[in-house]
Amino acid sequence: MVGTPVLFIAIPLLAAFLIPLLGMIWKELVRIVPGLVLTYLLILAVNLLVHVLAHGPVVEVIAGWVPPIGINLVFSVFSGFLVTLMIFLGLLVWAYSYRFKRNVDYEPALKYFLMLMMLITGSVGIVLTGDIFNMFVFIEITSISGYGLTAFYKGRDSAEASFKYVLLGSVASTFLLLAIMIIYSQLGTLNMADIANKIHLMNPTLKIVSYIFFVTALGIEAEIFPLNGWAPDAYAEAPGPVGAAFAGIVVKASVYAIIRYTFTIFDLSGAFNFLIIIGMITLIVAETAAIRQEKLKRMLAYSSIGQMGLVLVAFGFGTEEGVFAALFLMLNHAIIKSLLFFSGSYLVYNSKCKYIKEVNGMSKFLPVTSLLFALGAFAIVGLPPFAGFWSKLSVMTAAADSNMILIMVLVLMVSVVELVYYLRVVNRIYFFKKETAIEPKKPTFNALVVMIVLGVIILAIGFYPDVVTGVLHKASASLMDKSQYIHHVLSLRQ
Amino acid sequence: MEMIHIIFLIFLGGAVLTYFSGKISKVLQDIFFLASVLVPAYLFFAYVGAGREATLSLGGITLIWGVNHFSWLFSLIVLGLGSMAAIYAIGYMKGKKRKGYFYFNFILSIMAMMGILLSIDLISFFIFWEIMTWSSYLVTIYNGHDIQRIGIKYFVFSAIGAYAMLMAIVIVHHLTGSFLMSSMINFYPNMSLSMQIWIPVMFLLAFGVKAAMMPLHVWAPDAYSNAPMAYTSIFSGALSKMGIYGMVIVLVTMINQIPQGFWFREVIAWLGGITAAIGTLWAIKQDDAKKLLAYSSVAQLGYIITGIAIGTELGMLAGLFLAVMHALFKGTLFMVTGAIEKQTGTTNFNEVTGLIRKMPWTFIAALLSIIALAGIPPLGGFVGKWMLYESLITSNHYLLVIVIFFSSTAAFLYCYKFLFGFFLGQEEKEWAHVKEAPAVMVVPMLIMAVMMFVLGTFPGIILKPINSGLMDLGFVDSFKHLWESSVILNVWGNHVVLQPILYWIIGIFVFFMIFLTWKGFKTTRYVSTKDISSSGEVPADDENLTFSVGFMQPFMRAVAPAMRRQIDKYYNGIADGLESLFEFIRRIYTGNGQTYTIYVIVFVVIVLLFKNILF
Amino acid sequence: MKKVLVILLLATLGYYVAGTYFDIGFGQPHFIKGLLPVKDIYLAQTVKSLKVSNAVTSIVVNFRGFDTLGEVTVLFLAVTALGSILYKKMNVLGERSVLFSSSSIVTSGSKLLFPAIILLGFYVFIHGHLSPGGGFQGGVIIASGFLLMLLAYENYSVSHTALSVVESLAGITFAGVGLLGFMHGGTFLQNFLPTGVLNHLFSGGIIPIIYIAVGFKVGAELTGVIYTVLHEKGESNG
Amino acid sequence: MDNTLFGYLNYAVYGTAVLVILIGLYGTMVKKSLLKVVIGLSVSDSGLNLLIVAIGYYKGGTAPIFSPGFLENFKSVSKMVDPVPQALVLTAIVIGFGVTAVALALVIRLYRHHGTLNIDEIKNLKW
Repeated sequence: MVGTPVLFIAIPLLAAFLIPLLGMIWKELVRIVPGLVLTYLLILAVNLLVHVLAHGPVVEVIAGWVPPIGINLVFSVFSGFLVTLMIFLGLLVWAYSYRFKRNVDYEPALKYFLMLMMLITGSVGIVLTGDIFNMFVFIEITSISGYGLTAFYKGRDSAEASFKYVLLGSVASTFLLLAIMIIYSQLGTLNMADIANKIHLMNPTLKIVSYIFFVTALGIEAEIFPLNGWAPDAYAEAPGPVGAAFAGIVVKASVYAIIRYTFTIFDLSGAFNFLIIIGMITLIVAETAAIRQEKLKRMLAYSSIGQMGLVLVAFGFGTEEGVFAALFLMLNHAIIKSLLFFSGSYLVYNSKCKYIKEVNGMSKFLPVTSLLFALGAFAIVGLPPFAGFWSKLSVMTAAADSNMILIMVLVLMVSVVELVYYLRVVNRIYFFKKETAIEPKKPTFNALVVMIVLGVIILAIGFYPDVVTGVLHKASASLMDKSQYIHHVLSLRQ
Repeated sequence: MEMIHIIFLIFLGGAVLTYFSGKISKVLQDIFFLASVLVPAYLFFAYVGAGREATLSLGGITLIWGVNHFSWLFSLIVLGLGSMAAIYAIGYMKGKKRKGYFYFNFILSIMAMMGILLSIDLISFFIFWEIMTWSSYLVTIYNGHDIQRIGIKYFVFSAIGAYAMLMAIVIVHHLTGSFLMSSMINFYPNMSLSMQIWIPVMFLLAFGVKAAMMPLHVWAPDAYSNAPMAYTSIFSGALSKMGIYGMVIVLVTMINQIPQGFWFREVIAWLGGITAAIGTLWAIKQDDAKKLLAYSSVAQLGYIITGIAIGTELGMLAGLFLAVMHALFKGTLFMVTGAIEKQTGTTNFNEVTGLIRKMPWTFIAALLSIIALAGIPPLGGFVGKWMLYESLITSNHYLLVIVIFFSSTAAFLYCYKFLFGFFLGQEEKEWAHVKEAPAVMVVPMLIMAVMMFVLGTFPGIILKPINSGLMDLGFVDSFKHLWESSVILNVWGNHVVLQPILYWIIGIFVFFMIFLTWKGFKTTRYVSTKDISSSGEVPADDENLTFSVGFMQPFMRAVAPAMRRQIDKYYNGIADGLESLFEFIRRIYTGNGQTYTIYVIVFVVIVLLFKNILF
Repeated sequence: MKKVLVILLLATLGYYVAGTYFDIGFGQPHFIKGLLPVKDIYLAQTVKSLKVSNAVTSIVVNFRGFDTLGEVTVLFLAVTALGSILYKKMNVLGERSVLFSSSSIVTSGSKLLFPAIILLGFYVFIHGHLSPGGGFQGGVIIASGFLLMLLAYENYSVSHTALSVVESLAGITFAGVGLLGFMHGGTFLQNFLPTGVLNHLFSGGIIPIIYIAVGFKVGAELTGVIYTVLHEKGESNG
Repeated sequence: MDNTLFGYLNYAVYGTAVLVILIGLYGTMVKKSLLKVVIGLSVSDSGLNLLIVAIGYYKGGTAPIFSPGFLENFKSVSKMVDPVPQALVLTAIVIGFGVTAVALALVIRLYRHHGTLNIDEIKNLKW
């Protein structure tokens, strides 16, 4: 027995409802239990992933009703890989934020860890679910946790950031529901595989309109360019680990959703080029906006947005190579950007405004953190022999094989921009004199361990990419094989 | 596991060990550092031969390393100069901060250069190319001076070049389905014309940046002068040769194969010539030895580029021979500068003078390398330059000859400035305490100086490997005695030597010089700089009357119009323009949530309006 | 200017959205012919296997019960987020700002109505599987009863601990019943109780249990929301 | 589409729902007061819910409840309105409530912090 996908949702929910009660027994439990849950889920995810790699996707039905009647969860190699990645990152975020701020009261701590756990659960749900309305519910779970976490700190402008997020999030859910209802009114089903099976019967205009609404709604969460106004603010104002969770978990889930719609559910041929266009615009605008930022976390946020644009571009090639490259990018981005957020948070820990110039000369006070930040910066701009290089190489190879010369030129030009602003920050950390009187804060032990683990992973992937490429190849093959997905879901019998 | 694997492992492990052993003991760190450069060098020359290939499979791509005669030639430069610079660095870095950081990047640079030379496939070529870039970048910003400008400029140029190369590599992979260099070369004649032109251009962009070719050279003076001198000697001496290495490969295996190649070669040769002229002019203007040598490096690389781009056998021979010589003499000169910096704390000609009696061995090394640089027989530089002129004239590039000749003559001016500014001239009291640099720094310089002399007299030592290297590349098909095409060389038994007649001329000249010096010594009187009066005015104490102040004013005035337009300024203009554009883009995010909502609606409406085109 | 732009944009958007839905058609079968919409299966199975008379309830709690679990979580998270956003360090709850106190008619009338409202709420969610209504509706009614009391009595207080215990227990019941089904029948939220007879109170298997839990949970959560917001002291620049 | 009264109703119901959504969006995008913005969100939610429920409606349909009299009359099943949109709208309402509650809490925080409800003055985070 390797466990089933539904436990990824049920266990955290049960724990979420239990935690307030447990907190009444011993206050420390509210911090510990989410970690235990995430550890359990990680073990489960790895087990399942190994099982799925050997035996093909696991489809789980809920409430005993087979698809398309009931809701189902699909743990294929593709979704399983993402789930494992997300839970792993979630565990790291939890470990990092354990005692991130020492003086946080019991109540906020309870709420913080609850919302963090639900943020992860919601994202996992988005990836696992096989039902478009269920996905909407999980998106809302993720969003509301996101709103709460963004506004977690008092005294800053976090409420403002969170309000923008709420505003755009509501618009997103409006469009999402409009799109879902168009699909439902035509096909009479909400199951993804069933829809994918029948989508060719739909009136093309309705199909296109609903696809547009889907992309708009999910694009708001996935930070596509004109829709991502909330993202820099939310990243910058949320607690440091939450920024990492946004970049590494939430956005991944939303991108997954867009990809699932584009690759599996809809059969629009123009959708791939559309992804390339919006991804390219996102990449260019975000990376160029990042270079002029004055605040560290805002810069990281824009960089993260840009990377997601690149992921969309890579998916937009529509080839298996492109998917592989995109997945590799997602993996690297999740790991590296988390490291950058983690170490960056400590570099500007006690500063009020988190200006980039406040990292000047921090290497003397926080040598390990600075080194890891530099490692992350080198890795994310794709310098060999760090992890980012291999994903960049695979993106380029995929682009060349799709004959997208212009895309390659643009992506590489943007990479130069990215290089410049990351190097500027690293130079500041190492070679500038400290200007402000802000006291640097030493990272806590668990935070240090988390950062070092991430650094080691970056080096490991960089020096030996084969540790992940095997899984990634299988995952991309599993995404490309649409009929297999439909078959696996719909062949279940009562 | 092949020897090449072991070599790379020693480099890598050595770099890490060196870095961390600094926490335990400084001496241990030095030992580790030396070992991790010298041991692989020994292993390479002792055990690695042509034909053996080492492979490593990473991420579904097979990386293949092996050595041929051509890369062996450049390995000689890298490892030879690298070992010398490593020994020198022990002395140079003594007592400096961030020692581990410097050593780490030094070793990685050597490793990366070796990796580039040994790469048979394009991916490992690119990987090592990038490692070389960032490790040299990290050393460039070592002293933290103006790094946001100098360091970033270097990295941006390198990155643009490297990304162009990456594009070429993946396009080649798309066309041939393989990352092997040989399959690219074999497929090249079958490509479409535009690809036949674009792929070499993209490669040359990368190589041109590293070789400081004309419009791409602006990073070089700053980066060369900013890095610690122990590193600059390999930076300018060996690292820039990686650009030359790549250029030769591209020129020989690709551009020579197509009829349009002629124009390619002309353009590159001219760019090389212009680089040489510009570099020389700017070098004369400098008051800082580091800057002077940096510009001089740019100029010398210009000669080399011209030589290899001419395309005749003699030109190629001249270019490669000059490349080896440049590594020797420019490496030595940077070491000399480093020694002076170490002992006096400055490298400004206007401050340091009269060190000849304080640092005699350094002076001898400087003298020999200056002679080599200026191309005066019997040192190696002469042979190279002679062959270059000869090849240019025989291939009817008369205008180019004039340019090269002009810059090489003008180069005497800065050579003189370097020699006179530091070593000759009056002794200042300020430098009375200066001592000779430690032996660990002097010995490498002297070894290299002797090498220059040996190579000048027996150029065959290098010419023969060049010949077989070019044969491996397919530039010459059988063992031709390339040197026979030059009138300056003579075959003497098994050796290739300089024409003996030259030695007679030199001998008479040297005798005459010694005679004059001897005569001069008798009447020499040592006075301070201030011991002069001009038009009855006695100079004040704070007046700087060092020889090199205002050096060559009339000449500089004459060439001023040519130097007014700095390419640097154009690049800065582009960068500033881009930054303001980016600032404008940033303003899209107005900070008002309602505006963002409007963006969403605008997005939806636009997509809806164009839905028939998009889908 | 901005307004005109927005109106133009919205008009275009409206044109497309309305056009799309006009294409779908109102009040007539709009499913593509030849497909079996899931609603037919739902309607058939509601009676056949679940013995639940309210089809909406059977969909909400059983067929799409997973959505409802998520929905309950959303509510739970909203309360959590609310508490986190409005959390203040020193005094957890501020003084209520009261403009004028209620008259005795209001207070005694509210007291009179309160049990009735609560009772109605209970009725609505207990009979969720038989008649229109259900856990959410019942919960809201209960919360409105508490709202009435809070409005009438300026110092009426609800135990925060009690609310959170109810909330948690109800949530645990929902998830726990789901997991019991998982242990019992192999799938999450699977019915493992006898379904009984259609239109009887004790029918529908686990559906009433879940709906009662949802009712308690929604009631507690909404009351919590009201209570937190009411006690938010209006100090500016805090 | 037939030209009966019902044909016009077709336009009327969907049209109203879409109009309500648009009015809500207009409020969100143009009104300066934060409260009005939140109200706008709420209004557009309502319009959306109306739209969803309207999709499930069939001409002359009955509530999807099998009350005792209905039991054997299986013909009536086909007369029932679609229960799925109703179930979905229940979820949508609850989620809308949650979002509105969070939004209002944020408005309270913002008012506490800035002392104003004007959205143009709350622009500390930009560029």
